[in-house]
Amino acid sequence: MATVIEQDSGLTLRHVSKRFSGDDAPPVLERIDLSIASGEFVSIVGASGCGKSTLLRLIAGLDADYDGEIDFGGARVVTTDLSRGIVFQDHRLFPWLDVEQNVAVALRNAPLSKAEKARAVKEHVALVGLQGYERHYPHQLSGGMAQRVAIARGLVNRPRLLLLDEPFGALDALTRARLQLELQRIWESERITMVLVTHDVEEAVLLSDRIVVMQARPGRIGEVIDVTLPRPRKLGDRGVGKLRDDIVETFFTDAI
Amino acid sequence: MATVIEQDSGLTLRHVSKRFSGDDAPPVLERIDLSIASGEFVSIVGASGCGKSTLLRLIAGLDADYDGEIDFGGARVVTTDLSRGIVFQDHRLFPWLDVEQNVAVALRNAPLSKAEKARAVKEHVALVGLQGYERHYPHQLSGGMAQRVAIARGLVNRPRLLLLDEPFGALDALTRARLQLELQRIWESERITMVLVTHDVEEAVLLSDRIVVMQARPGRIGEVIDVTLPRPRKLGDRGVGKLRDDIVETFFTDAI
Amino acid sequence: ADPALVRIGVAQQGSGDPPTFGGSPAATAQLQHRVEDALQSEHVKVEWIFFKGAGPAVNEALANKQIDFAYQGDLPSVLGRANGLKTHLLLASNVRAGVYLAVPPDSDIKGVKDLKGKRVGIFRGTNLQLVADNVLKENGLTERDLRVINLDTAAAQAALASKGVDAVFLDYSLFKLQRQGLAKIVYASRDGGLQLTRQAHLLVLEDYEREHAETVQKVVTAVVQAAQWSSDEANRNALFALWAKSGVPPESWQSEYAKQPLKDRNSPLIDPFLVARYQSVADDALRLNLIRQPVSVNGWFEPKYLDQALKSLKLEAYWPRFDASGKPIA
Amino acid sequence: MLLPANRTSKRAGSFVTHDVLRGIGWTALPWLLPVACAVLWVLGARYGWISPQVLPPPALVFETLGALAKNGELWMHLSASMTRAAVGFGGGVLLGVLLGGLLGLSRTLEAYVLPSFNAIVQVPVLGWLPFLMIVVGIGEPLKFLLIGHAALVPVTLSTLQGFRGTPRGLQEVASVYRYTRWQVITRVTLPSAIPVIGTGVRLAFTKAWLTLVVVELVASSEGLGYLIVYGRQLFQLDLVLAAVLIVGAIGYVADRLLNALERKLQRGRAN
Amino acid sequence: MSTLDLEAGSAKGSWRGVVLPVVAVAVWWFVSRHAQVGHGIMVSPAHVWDTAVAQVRSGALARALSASLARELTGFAIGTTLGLALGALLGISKLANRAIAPSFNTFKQVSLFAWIPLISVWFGLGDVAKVVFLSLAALVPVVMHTSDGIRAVPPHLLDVARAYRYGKLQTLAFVVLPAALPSIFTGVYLALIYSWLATLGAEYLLVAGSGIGNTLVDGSEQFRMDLVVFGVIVVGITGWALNAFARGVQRRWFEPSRAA
Ligand SMILES: Nc1ncnc2c1ncn2[C@@H]1O[C@H](COP(=O)(O)OP(=O)(O)OP(=O)(O)O)[C@@H](O)[C@H]1O
Ligand SMILES: Nc1ncnc2c1ncn2[C@@H]1O[C@H](COP(=O)(O)OP(=O)(O)OP(=O)(O)O)[C@@H](O)[C@H]1O
Ligand SMILES: O=C([O-])O
Ligand SMILES: [Mg+2]
Ligand SMILES: [Mg+2]
Repeated sequence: MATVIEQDSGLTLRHVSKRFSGDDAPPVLERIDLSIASGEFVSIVGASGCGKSTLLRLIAGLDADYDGEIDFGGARVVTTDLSRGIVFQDHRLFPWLDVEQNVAVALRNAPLSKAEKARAVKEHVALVGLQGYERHYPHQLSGGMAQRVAIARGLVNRPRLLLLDEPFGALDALTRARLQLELQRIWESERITMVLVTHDVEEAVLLSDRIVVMQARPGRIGEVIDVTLPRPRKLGDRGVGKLRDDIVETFFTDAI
Repeated sequence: MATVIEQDSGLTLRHVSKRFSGDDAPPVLERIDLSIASGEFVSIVGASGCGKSTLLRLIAGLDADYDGEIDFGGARVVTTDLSRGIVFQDHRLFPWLDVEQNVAVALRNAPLSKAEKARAVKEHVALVGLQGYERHYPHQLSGGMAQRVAIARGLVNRPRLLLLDEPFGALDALTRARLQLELQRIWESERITMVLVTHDVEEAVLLSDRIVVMQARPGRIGEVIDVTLPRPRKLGDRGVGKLRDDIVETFFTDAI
Repeated sequence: ADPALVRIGVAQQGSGDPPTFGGSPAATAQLQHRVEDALQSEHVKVEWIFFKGAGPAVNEALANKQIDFAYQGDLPSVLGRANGLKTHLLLASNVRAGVYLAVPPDSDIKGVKDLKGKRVGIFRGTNLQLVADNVLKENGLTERDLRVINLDTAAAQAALASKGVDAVFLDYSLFKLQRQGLAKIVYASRDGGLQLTRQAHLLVLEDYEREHAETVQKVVTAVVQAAQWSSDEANRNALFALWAKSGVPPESWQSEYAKQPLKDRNSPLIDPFLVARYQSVADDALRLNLIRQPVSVNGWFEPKYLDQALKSLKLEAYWPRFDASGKPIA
Repeated sequence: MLLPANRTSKRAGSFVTHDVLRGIGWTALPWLLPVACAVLWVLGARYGWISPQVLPPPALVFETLGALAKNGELWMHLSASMTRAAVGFGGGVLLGVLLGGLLGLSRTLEAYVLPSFNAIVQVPVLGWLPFLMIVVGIGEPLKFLLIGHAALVPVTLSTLQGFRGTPRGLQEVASVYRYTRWQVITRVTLPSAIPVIGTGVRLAFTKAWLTLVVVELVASSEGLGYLIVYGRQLFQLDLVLAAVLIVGAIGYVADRLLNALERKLQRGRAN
Repeated sequence: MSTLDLEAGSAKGSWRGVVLPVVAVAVWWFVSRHAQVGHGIMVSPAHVWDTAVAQVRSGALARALSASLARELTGFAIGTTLGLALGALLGISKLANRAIAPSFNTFKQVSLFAWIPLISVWFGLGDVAKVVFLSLAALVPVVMHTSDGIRAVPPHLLDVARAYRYGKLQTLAFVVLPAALPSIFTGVYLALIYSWLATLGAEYLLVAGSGIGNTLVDGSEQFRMDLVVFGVIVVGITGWALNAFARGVQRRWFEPSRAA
């Protein structure tokens, strides 16, 4: 099961457009068409404000006020679902819960026993390197630590589709590399479909099967790049660096 | 004046230690000694949670509860001062003010006429690429846009010392590169002393005179690296890439 | 209504715990447990319910049939009758009571005539109001010539003591203030004739009376006994001491009843004087727009229980009767 | 924003008639309850569920209302009450924000004052009356004072809460830009506390309005509260209800105004 | 967000709360001693003390106070419970809000006093009517603060609950409630104050019975300032004690952790 890519459990966006009410500006998203196969790893890159977070919110089912169609696993997306997880750009931890409790938030409705939940939480707190901080409240954490709690929360209930909105933005190179590796490991072993929004093109190249480059005003898909580099890939790899430079040069240097 | 480096207007930290009360963990900062000359550009890199933001808060004068001594411009830092600015890691915009008003926050007590203030605000909104969004409120902005407003706010009143806490964390490569360039330009023309916390070692190499590598638990200075590469530097430069790789390899690969 | 319970509403705040009152045969009956004793053999309990809102609140309770009997003043009962309450007046309880006009000790108001343009406290809707209005009328004034402020008993006293008003029309509670040197009583309406007095009575709901005539008789008889005890000059000091349990000191009762035979004040009789007073209250109320349609007292009084009680107690000739103008009937 | 509304996408079920019907239902919704109450009232009066002396029929109440309006009495009472409410409520809110703000800003002051404040506010209007009548007499100042006192309590407590709840992060921003204490209060603490204070102010208005009635009950010769009391004393509950309707209507309008004001003050916020 | 910290300073600073009352009593003593106001108005602390002793000795105070407190706590509990439910409903459901809120806003503006005739019709002349009366007094602040608190819950936290498929109850219990807690607590706290005030109001306005409100009324009807002052002080102290109780509850259950 884990190795067979089931087409009908993939994600499909057809003509998706979005406009904020009362806004006479151009639409935030315009006619987005995109198909993501089950188990695929897709990254989205694009200028600040081009609509990446908005798109993830639509896919997550957090905002139903759009035109077009979004299907996941053969069914229309109308609301949120435990099979679709999301790591928000801002961490969105509950200020009144400590680290462990914040991670456990994701498991409240999971079909697990209490002990299993506790173990899963413990594992994921460790996964993001926060052992010893289980009893800390959000205001006692550094920016990167809070982001890691959010990542742990996103991963802990193993959704079939995980949407990640710049999850590593606030992390130092070392922590970041470690978490990238963990993410890759989980993706490979569990074949979770992943959609990663990142501003780090190298990260996108390292992790993705395909990279979607979005353009701004209105937000739309500019290019979709297949990353055919063999896996496992590493940060130092020549191919990785080369593709990254190509993409940056083509899409991110107009103004300089 | 702008070109002469006045030693007495630099920043000096002597034996600075910090421990959060009620915490029996190791101190967050331990015996930090650091001198930054007036007009110097220093970057701080280090693992998530190692105490970078805490250190900036102390320098800014936001937290007087520490051991040791911090001097700036020949005087002891006891509280905040308009000559020391800071861009926070989380953007901290006022939710009830729009973009323009949020930038103007920094100028309320500046010795400028109303017209001058309005012009400065306008310029800086443009500087961070947010023309057209002047009337937007924070909840209507993307993550990167909010961060750019915070950068504009930090720059607009031209402090003599500017502390930047991962200001470009949420920005795409293009916007990021553009803002790095702008920052550099402002630094060069106005000789503002800058202390930049970043997790992007390449960024640190590109911009800094010196790079401070911090270590965690307790937070302390591991190494201070002089960056002697000639300016202007560019992202593609071989020297930049090389130094970056060296630093990453030396300090950020222990665990992988 | 629960046949094992008699509920008597009292149009006074009452005082103490449990609350008691003073100044009327009904009060004596309560303090001496006469009604309770009379009904004990039938295992009927008696509940005395005190209404801070005085007469008007009693009317609400009557309308809802939450009480069976009420001790109430003349005007509030007329208001109730005007608005369709079906009641019968059983006996008088505390009649020929006056109102007093009090002013701060250093005031130069010497009498009612000086009130023109002054701030004067009146407790509206109670039987004090009409008497005060009539007093004003006798002096060629109306409420409109003064600045009238609606003040209840407590507020009136405080306002007077603090000189917040220039004068108040009030009852016997003013005597205490006068003794404390906080007020000076400059006028007593009873000196101006019986048309300037207020009356009170015990009434019963028609429905209740129809169903429990025997109980009504027992209650009336008990109160008449209390009236007799209260009318006995030999009991004067004991009576005031008894009423003092309600918090009003004996000295005040002494002042209130000075120069007046107890028999005059505590008579339960439904005589021509009483009927005439009620009719004139009803007429005055209409004239002053306090009610919207004329009220007749015809058929309102139900003297048969009183007569029976007087007969069985052999008291038919105990109290003097008065004619409509207040003159004793020989 | 409220809880998950489970909205379906825009174009799902966009039958025009359906939408129009829904729109009408939505507009009519707020009237459902009052209309139901009115119907109950009419029926209750007709079938005598409650004695008409206690709950007079609606027709009579509106007749009384009309008569009051026609002979001008209504306007006299109205203006008397409005003046008292405005002065007392306005003063109470100002002082409440001031006091709550001071307590919110200074833990020391709080330690000295809050316990006494807590004890003092527990003494009801009716408890203060005997004293205050002696101290300030029974004129308008007494009414202003008591109404102001009623308004003061909720405003003080919610201002205190709002001030305490100001995000520290934002205060630090102000500190960096050397906001004076005054600037921090007016530019950061106050705006961030506005939603909480707003609730307090609306509650204060409710309390002030209630107190008005009690005060006018005890010592007055004009005002809507007096009208209620007078109606009750005359056992004319139609007069009481007429006055109650006006009190309710004014209160409602004022509450809406305060709400709109509050919304204007926190424009831009997400919810 | 932070909970409303009603605790006056730390333990070591709690003496400071006593300063004002002590000063007030001193001033009172001084004035009653030296001012030549009529002695009926300005009673001395000693006189009040004698009255207090008498009231305590005779057991009158205990009876009155326990009667009042029983009413207060019953009414407070009922009013708060209903208030929380109604406030939550108004805060959560747009439909309910639209249907009920305007009527509620009108209702709450009508003086409680005006409802007394109806309350006594429906609930009789006994303690029930009084309890209903003060439940209504407690209800209003709780409803307002609960619904407003809920409506002010940051939408981005609600997104998290939606993402993890929290049911309505779960969202309520685990997101909305904690986020709205400071506001709700203020409402409950105000309810405690108002139900205590209403207890006295009920004892004052409804039929007379046992209670500290009646002690006050007796005092003022009989113009006994010593009794009035004594009543006011008892009422104040009781209120203060209720407050301390609320603080205790807050510290125990609503305390931890949210400094930011
Ligand atoms: N208020 C506080 N109470 C207790 N501990 C705190 C508090 N604030 C920060 N800390 C701790 O101090 C340490 C350093 O935090 P700091 O925010 O300075 O890290 P940082 O280097 O900026 O990390 P990042 O790169 O993730 O932002 C962390 O371990 C954090 O848990
Ligand atoms: N609630 C809103 N009302 C109006 N406009 C909005 C709202 N939310 C987002 N926008 C606009 O939508 C656009 C896209 O926002 P979005 O957050 O999706 O950008 P993004 O691609 O995630 O950017 P970033 O990389 O900076 O996070 C922005 O121009 C923003 O101003
Ligand atoms: O209130 C009276 O019964 O007079
Ligand atoms: Mg985004
Ligand atoms: Mg940090």
